[in-house]
Amino acid sequence: MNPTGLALGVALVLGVFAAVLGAATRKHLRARAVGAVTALCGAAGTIAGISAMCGTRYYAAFPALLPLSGVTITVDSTSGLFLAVTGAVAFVSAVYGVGYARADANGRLPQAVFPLFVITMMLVVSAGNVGALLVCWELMALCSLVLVLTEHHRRPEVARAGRWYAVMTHLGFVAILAGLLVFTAAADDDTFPALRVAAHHLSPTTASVVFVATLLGFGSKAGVVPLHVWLPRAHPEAPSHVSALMSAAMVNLGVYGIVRVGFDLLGGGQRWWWLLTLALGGISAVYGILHAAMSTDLKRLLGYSTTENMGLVLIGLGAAGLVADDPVVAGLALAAALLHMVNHAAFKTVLFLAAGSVQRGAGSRDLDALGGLSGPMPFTTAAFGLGALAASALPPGTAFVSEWLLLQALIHARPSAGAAAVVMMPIAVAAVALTAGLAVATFVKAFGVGFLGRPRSAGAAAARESPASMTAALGIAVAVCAVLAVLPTILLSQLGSLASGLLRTGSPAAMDGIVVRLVGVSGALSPLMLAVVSVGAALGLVAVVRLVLTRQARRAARLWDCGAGPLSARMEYTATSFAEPLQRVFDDVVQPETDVDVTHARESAYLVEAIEFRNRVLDRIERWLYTPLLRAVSVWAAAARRLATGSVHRYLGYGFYTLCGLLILLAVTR
Amino acid sequence: MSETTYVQLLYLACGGLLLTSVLMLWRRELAVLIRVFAVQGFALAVIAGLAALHHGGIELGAVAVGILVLRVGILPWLLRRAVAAVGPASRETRPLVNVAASLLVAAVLTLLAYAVSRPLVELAPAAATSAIPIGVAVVLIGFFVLITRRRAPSQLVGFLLMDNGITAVGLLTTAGVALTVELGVALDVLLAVLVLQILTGRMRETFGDTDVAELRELHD
Amino acid sequence: MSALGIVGGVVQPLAVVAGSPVLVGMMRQVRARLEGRAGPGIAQPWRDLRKLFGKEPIAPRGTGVVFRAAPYALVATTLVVSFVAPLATVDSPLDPVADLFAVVALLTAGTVALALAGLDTGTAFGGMGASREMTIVALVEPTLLVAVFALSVPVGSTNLAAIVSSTLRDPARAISPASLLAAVALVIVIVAETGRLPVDNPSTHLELTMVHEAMVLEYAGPDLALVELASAMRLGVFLALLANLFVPWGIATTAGPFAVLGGVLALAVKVVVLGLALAVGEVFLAKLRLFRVPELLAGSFLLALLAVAASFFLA
Amino acid sequence: MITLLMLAPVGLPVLGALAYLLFGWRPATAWIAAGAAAGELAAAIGLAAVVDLSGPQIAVGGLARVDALSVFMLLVIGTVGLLATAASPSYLAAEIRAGRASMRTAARHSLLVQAFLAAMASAVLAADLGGLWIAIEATTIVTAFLVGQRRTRAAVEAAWKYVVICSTGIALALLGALLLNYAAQHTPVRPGLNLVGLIAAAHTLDPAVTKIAVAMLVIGFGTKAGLAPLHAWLPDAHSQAPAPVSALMSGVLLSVAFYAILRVKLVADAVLGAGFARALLLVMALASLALAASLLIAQRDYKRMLAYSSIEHLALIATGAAVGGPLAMAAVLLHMLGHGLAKGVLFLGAGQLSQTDGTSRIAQIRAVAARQPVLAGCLGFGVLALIGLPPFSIFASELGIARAGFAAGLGWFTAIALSLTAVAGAVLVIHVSRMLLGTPAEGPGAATASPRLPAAAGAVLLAGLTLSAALGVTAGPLTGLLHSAAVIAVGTP
Amino acid sequence: MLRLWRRIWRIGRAAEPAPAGPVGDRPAVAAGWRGSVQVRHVDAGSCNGCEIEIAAAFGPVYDAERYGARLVASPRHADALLVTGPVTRNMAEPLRRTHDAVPSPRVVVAVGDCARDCGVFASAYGVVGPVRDVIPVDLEVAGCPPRPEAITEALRKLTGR
Repeated sequence: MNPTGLALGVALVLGVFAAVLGAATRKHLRARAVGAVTALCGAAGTIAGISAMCGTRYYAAFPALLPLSGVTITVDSTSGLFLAVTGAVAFVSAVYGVGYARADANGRLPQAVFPLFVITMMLVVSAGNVGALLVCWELMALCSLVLVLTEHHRRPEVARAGRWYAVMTHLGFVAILAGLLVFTAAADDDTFPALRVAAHHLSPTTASVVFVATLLGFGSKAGVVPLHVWLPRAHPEAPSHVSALMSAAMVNLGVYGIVRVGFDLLGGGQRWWWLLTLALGGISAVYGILHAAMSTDLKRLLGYSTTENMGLVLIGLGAAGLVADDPVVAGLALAAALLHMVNHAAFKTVLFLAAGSVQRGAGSRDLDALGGLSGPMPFTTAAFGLGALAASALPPGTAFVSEWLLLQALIHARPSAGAAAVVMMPIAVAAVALTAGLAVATFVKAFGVGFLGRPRSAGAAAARESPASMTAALGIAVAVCAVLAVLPTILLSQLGSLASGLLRTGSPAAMDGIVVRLVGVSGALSPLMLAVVSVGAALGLVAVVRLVLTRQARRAARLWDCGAGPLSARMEYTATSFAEPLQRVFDDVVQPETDVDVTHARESAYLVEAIEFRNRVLDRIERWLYTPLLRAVSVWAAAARRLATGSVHRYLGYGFYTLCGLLILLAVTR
Repeated sequence: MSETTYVQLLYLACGGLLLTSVLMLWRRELAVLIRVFAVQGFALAVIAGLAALHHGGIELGAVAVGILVLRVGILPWLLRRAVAAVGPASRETRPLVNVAASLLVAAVLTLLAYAVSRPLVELAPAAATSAIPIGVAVVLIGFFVLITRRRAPSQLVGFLLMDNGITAVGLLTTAGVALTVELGVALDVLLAVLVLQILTGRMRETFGDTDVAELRELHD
Repeated sequence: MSALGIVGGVVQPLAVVAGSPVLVGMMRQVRARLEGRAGPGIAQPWRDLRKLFGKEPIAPRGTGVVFRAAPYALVATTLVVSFVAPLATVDSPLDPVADLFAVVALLTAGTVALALAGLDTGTAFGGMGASREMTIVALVEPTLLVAVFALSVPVGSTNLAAIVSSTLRDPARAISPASLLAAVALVIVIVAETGRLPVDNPSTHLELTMVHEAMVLEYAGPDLALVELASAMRLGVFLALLANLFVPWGIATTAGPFAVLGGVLALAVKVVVLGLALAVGEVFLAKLRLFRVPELLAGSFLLALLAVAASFFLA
Repeated sequence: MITLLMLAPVGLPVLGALAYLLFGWRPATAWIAAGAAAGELAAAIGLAAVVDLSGPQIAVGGLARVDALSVFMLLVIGTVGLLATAASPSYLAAEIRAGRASMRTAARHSLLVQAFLAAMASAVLAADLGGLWIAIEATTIVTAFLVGQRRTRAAVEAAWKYVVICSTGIALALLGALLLNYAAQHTPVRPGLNLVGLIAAAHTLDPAVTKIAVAMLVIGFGTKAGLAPLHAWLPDAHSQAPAPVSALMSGVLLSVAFYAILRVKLVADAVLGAGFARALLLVMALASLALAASLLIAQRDYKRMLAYSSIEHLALIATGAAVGGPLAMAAVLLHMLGHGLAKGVLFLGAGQLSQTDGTSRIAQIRAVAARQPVLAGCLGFGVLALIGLPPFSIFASELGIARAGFAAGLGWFTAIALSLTAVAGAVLVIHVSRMLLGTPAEGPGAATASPRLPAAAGAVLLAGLTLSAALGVTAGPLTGLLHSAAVIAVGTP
Repeated sequence: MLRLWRRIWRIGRAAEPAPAGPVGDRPAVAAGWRGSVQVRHVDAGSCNGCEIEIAAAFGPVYDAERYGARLVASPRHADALLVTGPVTRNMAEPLRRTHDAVPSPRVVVAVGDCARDCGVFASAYGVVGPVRDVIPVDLEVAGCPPRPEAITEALRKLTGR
C-alpha cells in the first residue's frame, strides 16, 4: 500500500471511527470528539489527495463488496485534486463544527452522519468502477440529505428543502445511472480502464446519450440552471458547517463527474457537447448571480452564488472541450476551470462558515435584520469581508486569478476553433463579465448591509463573537484563501499537468513561483506582486498622510443626520432597497412580484391609514418550468386515481379485457 | 359403448355445458341460477363419466363421482344457503350489462374461444379435444359473469362457472392430471367457495346487503 | 523590469498625483468659462486639497475601520494603476501586474471600498449612494471587461504594454471597426465610472440625485481630501488609459530623459484634450434619471460586445 | 435426513398451527410462531448447505424437489417470516389492549399465519406445477381471513376483493397448467407437470399450445404477484391486513408467486425462445410500474402507498426477469430478498404507527420524528432502503437489473422502468417526509405522551434494516447460492 | 446644440470684473485656508430673501466661486456655515448639530439682518434669537436682504482672494 492508499485508508478508518463516536459518545463530549476525529480524517484525505496529485496512484479491488458489482478503488491525479479539496474543506468544517454543532446540531444522527458524509465524498472521487461510483454517489446524497434535515423540527422550510433536494438528487441519480450504464453496456466490465477502451468504438449517438445524461445528472448536483432549484433551498437550511461542506465540496463532485466522464472516459468527444456545457455554464453563472444579487437571505445568497461559480467552472470546461484541437488553450481553460473550482471551495467555505457564525451570534441570517456586526463580531466580519473580496473576483482575491485565467483562455481560443466557438466565445466572455460585475454588487451588499452600518434588529444588536474553535476554523480557511490568492502558482503547476494529462497535451502554464506565465500564448500575471504593491501603496499612503500631512487627532462626532433627530436603524438602506435599482434594471429577467395593500381610514376613502408593500423575487425558472410540471403531475395523479375506484367489477374487468385482448392477439398471430 | 354413442353423448353433454352457461347469463333469479348450475355440474360429471368409460380409467371414474358430489351436491347446497340467508329483495341479480348485450357478448366470446382453441384441437384431433373450445368458452363466459353481476352469490356463481369450464377443459384434453393434483384442485375450489360464502355472510352482517358494487370504500 | 519601466514607475505616479487635480481644475474652469463665469482657476483643486489636509479628521460614531480605510484603498489602487500601467512610458516596472483585467479590477476594487464605506456609515444617504454606485458598477465592469477583451483579441494578450506597443507598430489597428466600437463603449463607461454627466453630477447639492457624493457625505478633512484626490486621479488615469489604448503615439519607448519628458508631455496633452472634450460635452448634457442610466450602459455593453464580435469576425 | 430437512419448512409451521389450535394464544405460546419461523429459516440454511454440496434433491415420492432457486426462496420466506412473526406478539398484545382483537382472534391469527408460512414453503418446494398451483391457491384461502380479521366494513370489502380477484386470476393459471399438461401429454416422455421434466421435454412440446398456456399462467400467477392487470386486490388487502400479515404478504407472498412465474418462464423460454415470455413480462411490468407510479403520486393512505410500492417493486423484478441472463436473475433474486426485508420493516413500522396514531391517512400524521425517533428512523431509513439508496441491498439489485437491461439491448425499456421507479421513489420520499418531519402539533392531544416502541418490535425493525444494509454491502455467504440460483433461473439455453 | 454654442459664443463672459479686495479683518481661523473655502448654507428660519441673494452671489454675474468659495452638500465638507434668518425654535438644535458637524477650523457667517439681530422677527414667539445666541459667529453680513456684493465680500474675507 503506497502513501496515497495509506492516507486514504487512514481517512476512511478515522471517518468511520468519528461516526461511531458520534453515535456512541455522550452529549457533552460528542461535538468535540466528532469534530476532532473528522478533522483528522479530512487532513488525511488532503494528504492522500496531494500525494495522488504528485503522481502516486493507488489501485485496489474489492470484488466481495457491493453484491453483483464489486468495488474498485482508483486514486489518480484527477481524484487527488478533488480528494484534497474535499479533505481540506472537511478539515475546516469539522474544526468549526466543534463549536457550532454543540449548540445547533448535536443529535446522535447528525453527528454520526457528518463524518460519513465526508468519507463518502472522498470515496466518490476514489471510485474506480461504475458500481462503486454510483454507490458512493448515492451514499453521499443520503448522508447530505440526513444532514440537511437536521433542524427539521425547528423550521418547516427545512423539510420542504429536504424534499426538493431528495427528489432532485434522486432524479439526477437516475440520469447518471442511465448514462453510465449505457456506457457500461458497451464495455467489457464496468471499470474505468474498460470504459476508456470502449469509448473508442462507441457510436456517436450512444456517446452523446452517455454524455448528455451524465451532464444532466452531475450538473444537477453542481446546481446548474435549470436543475439548480434544490440548491438555494437545501444549502441554506442545512447547519452551516454542512452547508460549507455541501457548497464547497459536494458541488465539486458534479464537476468531477463531468470531467471524469467527458474528458477522461469519453476522451473529449463531439463539439456540440461542450457547446451545451458552455451554454449551461453561461446561463447558470448569470442567472445564479442575478438571483444572489436579489436575495436577502444570506445563506440563500451564498447558495445562488454557488450556482454562479459552478457556471463559471462549466464555462471553462466547455471552452476546454470546444477548443480541444488547440491543446494549449484547451489545457489553459481546463486548468482555469479547476483552479476556479478550488478557489470557490476556499472562499465558499469561509463565507458559509462566517454566515453560520452570524446566524449563531445574531440569531438571524436575514440581511434585512443584520448589520453592525463589525464591532461585536470582528473576526467573523473580517473573515466574511475577505471571503466576499475573493468571491467578487477583485484583486487581490482568489477568484480574480482564476477568472483572469478563464478570460485568457477565451481570448486565445480564436485561431483554432470553428465557427461555433467564434460565436460562443464573445457570448461566454459577456457572461463572465456580467457575472463579475453583478458579483461585485452582490458581495458589497452581503458584506456592507450584513456586517457594516448599524444593527437592524435586536438580535444583531446583541450579537456576540463565536467560540474559539469556530473563529480558528475561519482563520484557517481565510489563510488558505489568502495563500491561494497571492500564490496560485503553487497549485497551478499541478493543475496544469492534471489538465494536460486529461487532454493528453503539454502543460499550459509555467510558474516561477511568483508569476503565472502562460505557455504557448502570451500572458502573465503575478497576484503576489499585485497584492504586495497594493498593500505597499496603501501603507505608504497611510504613513505619508499620518506623518506628513495631518497632525490633528480624530474627533468623534455624531453622524450627520441633517441636524434632525437621531438616525434610527429603520432609516438605513436594507438589502432589499440596496438591490432595488438592480432589480429594476433586470426587471424583465427576474420579474419580481409586488403587492401593494392600501388600508383606508374608516372615515374616508381618501385618507390612508396604512400602506403595505411586499416585494418578492421568485425563481423564474422554477415558475416557468417546475410549476407547470408539478401541475401536470398532479393532473396526471388525479386522472390516475380513476383507475382505482374501488369497484371490484372494474378491477376484474381489467383482467378480462386484457385476457380477451391477449387471446385475440394469440389467435391472430399464431 | 360404441364410438358414435360416446361421441354423441359427449357432444350432448358439452352442449349442455354451453347452454347452461348461456342460461346463467339469461336468467336473473338466483334460485334458478343455482339450479342451472347444478345441471351444469351434472353435465360435467357426465363428461367425466364418459371419459372414464371410454378410456377405462378407475381414476377418472372417481373423478366423475367426485364432480357429481361436489358440483351437483355440495356447491349448489352452499350457494342455496348463501341465497337463503339474504332477504327476498336481493334474490334477483341485477346485471351491470343488460341481458341482451350479455348474450351477444357470450356469442362473441364463444367465437373467440373457438378461434383461440384451434391449436389445442390441432394438437391431437379427437372427439373430446374438438370440444375443448366449449370449455374455454365457458371459462370466458364465467369471467364475464364475474365482471357484470352485482350480487355476491351471483359473482360466486360466475367464479364457479369459470371453474366448471376449466374442469371441462381438463377432462376434454383427456390428459388426466395426477389424482393428487386433481384432489388438491377440487379441495381448493371448495375452500375458496367456502371462504367466499363466509365472506358473503360477513358482508351481509356489516353492510346489510350483498351488492358487490357497493363495495367502494377502499379506493384512491 | 527594464530601466524604462522603473523610470515610468517613478514618473507616472508623480505625474498623475500632481496633474490630476489640475486636470479637474481645468475642466471646471472650462465649464465656468462656457457658462459665462470667471472660474476659480485651474489650481483651485490643489488649494482645496491643501486646505482639507490641514483640517481636523472626524470619526462619526458608529463607523468602523472600513470607513477609515476606504479613502486610503481608493487612492492606493489608483496609485498602483498609475505605477504599473503604460501611461508615459511603454514599459511597466511590474509587467505581470500591468494587465488590463487587473487594472480594471483594481479600479473597481477602489469603488467597492468607497461603497462599503458608504454602507458603513449606516445613514440613508450612504446606503443610497452605495446602492446606486454598485448598480452602475455592476453594469460598467462587464462593459469594461468586454471592451478590454475586444482590444486584446487582435493583440492576443491583455498585457497593457503589449497592446500599446502593438498599436504603435501597427497604427491601422487604431481605426479598425473593433477598436472604434470599443473606444465609444469605453468613453461611455469611463464617464459613468468617474461619475461625470450624464450619469452623475459631481457638483450637485441635492442628496436625492447624488451617486458618488452621497457615499462621501460623512468624510471630512484629510479623508475627504484623499477621496477628492482619488476621484481626480481616477479620472486622469482612465483618460490616460483611454488615450494610450487608442492613440499611444508620443509615449516614451526609451529611457532617455528627453524621451521620458516627451512621454509625460504627450500624456499631458492627450489627457488635457480628452478632459476638455469631456468638460465641453458636460455643458451640453443634462443628468439622466438614475433608471435611464442602465439604458445608456446597456448600449455601451452592446457596443463592446459588437466590438468583440467585430474583432473575432473581421480579424 | 434430507426428507426430514425438506419436510421441516412445511412441517414446523404446521406443528405451530396445531399448537395454536390446541392451546390458543397466550403469553406462553406467543413465541411459538417465531420459533417455527426460525426453524424454517434454519432448515432453509441447512438445505442451502446440502444443495450447495450435492445439487438438487428430490423427496416425498417426487412431490417435493429442492434446488438452489427454491432454497433461496425458502431463505426469503424464512427471513421475512421470522421478522414478521417476531413482531407479532407485541402487535397482537397491542391490538388486544386496544380492544380490536380478542385472545381467540389472536390464536386464529397465529394459526393462519403458520398455515400461510407452510403453504408458501410448500409452493417453493413443489416439484410440479400442479403442486405449486395448489400451494399458491392455498395461500389465498388461508390469508383471506387474515385480511378480514378486523371484520370492519373495509376489512370485509378487502377480503372479498382479495379472494375474488385472486381466485379468478389463479383459475386462469389453472387453465394454463391444464393446457401445459395437455401439451406435455402429447410428447414422447409425458413429463406431466413436473418442472424439470417439462424443461427436459421442451423441444417436443407443441409451441402453439404452450404459448396459450404460458400466457394464462403468467397472467394468473401475475395476479398473485401483484402485476397488472389483476393487481387491484393488493392495495386493499395490504392496507386492511394486520401489519405482520401485510409484511408477509408483501414481502414474501408476492415473491413466491413470482417464483412460479420464473418457473413457468423457464419452460416458456425452453419451448418458445426468450422472446415471448420477455415481451409478456415487459408489458405487464411496465404497465404495473406506470400504474403504481401514477397512483402513488396522489396517495393519501400510507399503507396503500406501501402496497403500490410493492407493485412497483414486483414490476421491477418482472423487468429483471424479462431481461434474463445471470446478472439480471441474480439481481432479481437479491431484489426479492431486499424488498422482503425493507417492505417487512416498513409494514411492521406502519402497523406500529397506525396503532399509536390511530389512522393510516398521510395527512393526519405529522412530526413522527420528534415524537417517536426510533420508529421514525426505522420508517425513514426503510423508505430510503425501499427506493434503492445504498447501503441497502435494493440499490445493488436495482443496479444489477438496470445494468443487465442496458447490456441486453433493452435500453429504452430499462430507461422507462428506471424513470418510473424514480418517480415512485421521489413520491414515496415526499409522502413519508410529510409524516416524519416537522414540529409536533401543539394544543389538545399533543400533551398525551407518545407510547414507546415495544423493545421486541424495535429490535425486529432494526434487525431487518441492518440485514438489508449488510446485504447491500456484501452478499457474503449468500454469493454462491445467489449465483447458482441465478444460473437455474436463467435456464439452459 | 448648435444654438447653445451660438449663444455661448454671443454672450461670452457674463461675470463682472472682480472689485477690489475685501476690506476689514479676516477671521483668524481662516488664515490657513489660502484661497479655498467650502460653504454650507443653513436656513435657520429665513424668509428666503437672503437665499435668493446667496444664489445670486454664486451666479455668473457675481461669481463668488472665482475667489475659491464653493457651496457644498454636507457640513462635513464645509469650512464655513452661511446662516440665514432668525434662529427659530425648531432650528436651534439642528443648527447646533450642524455647527458641531463641521470639522475645525470653522467659521460661521451670519447673513442678513435677521441672522444678526432677528430683524422684524425679533421677540416673535417662535424665535430663539439671533445666530450668535446659538452658535459663535465669526462674521456678519448686514442687509435685509444683503446685497450679493456684500455676501461675496464676506466670502472673500474668508478665502483671502
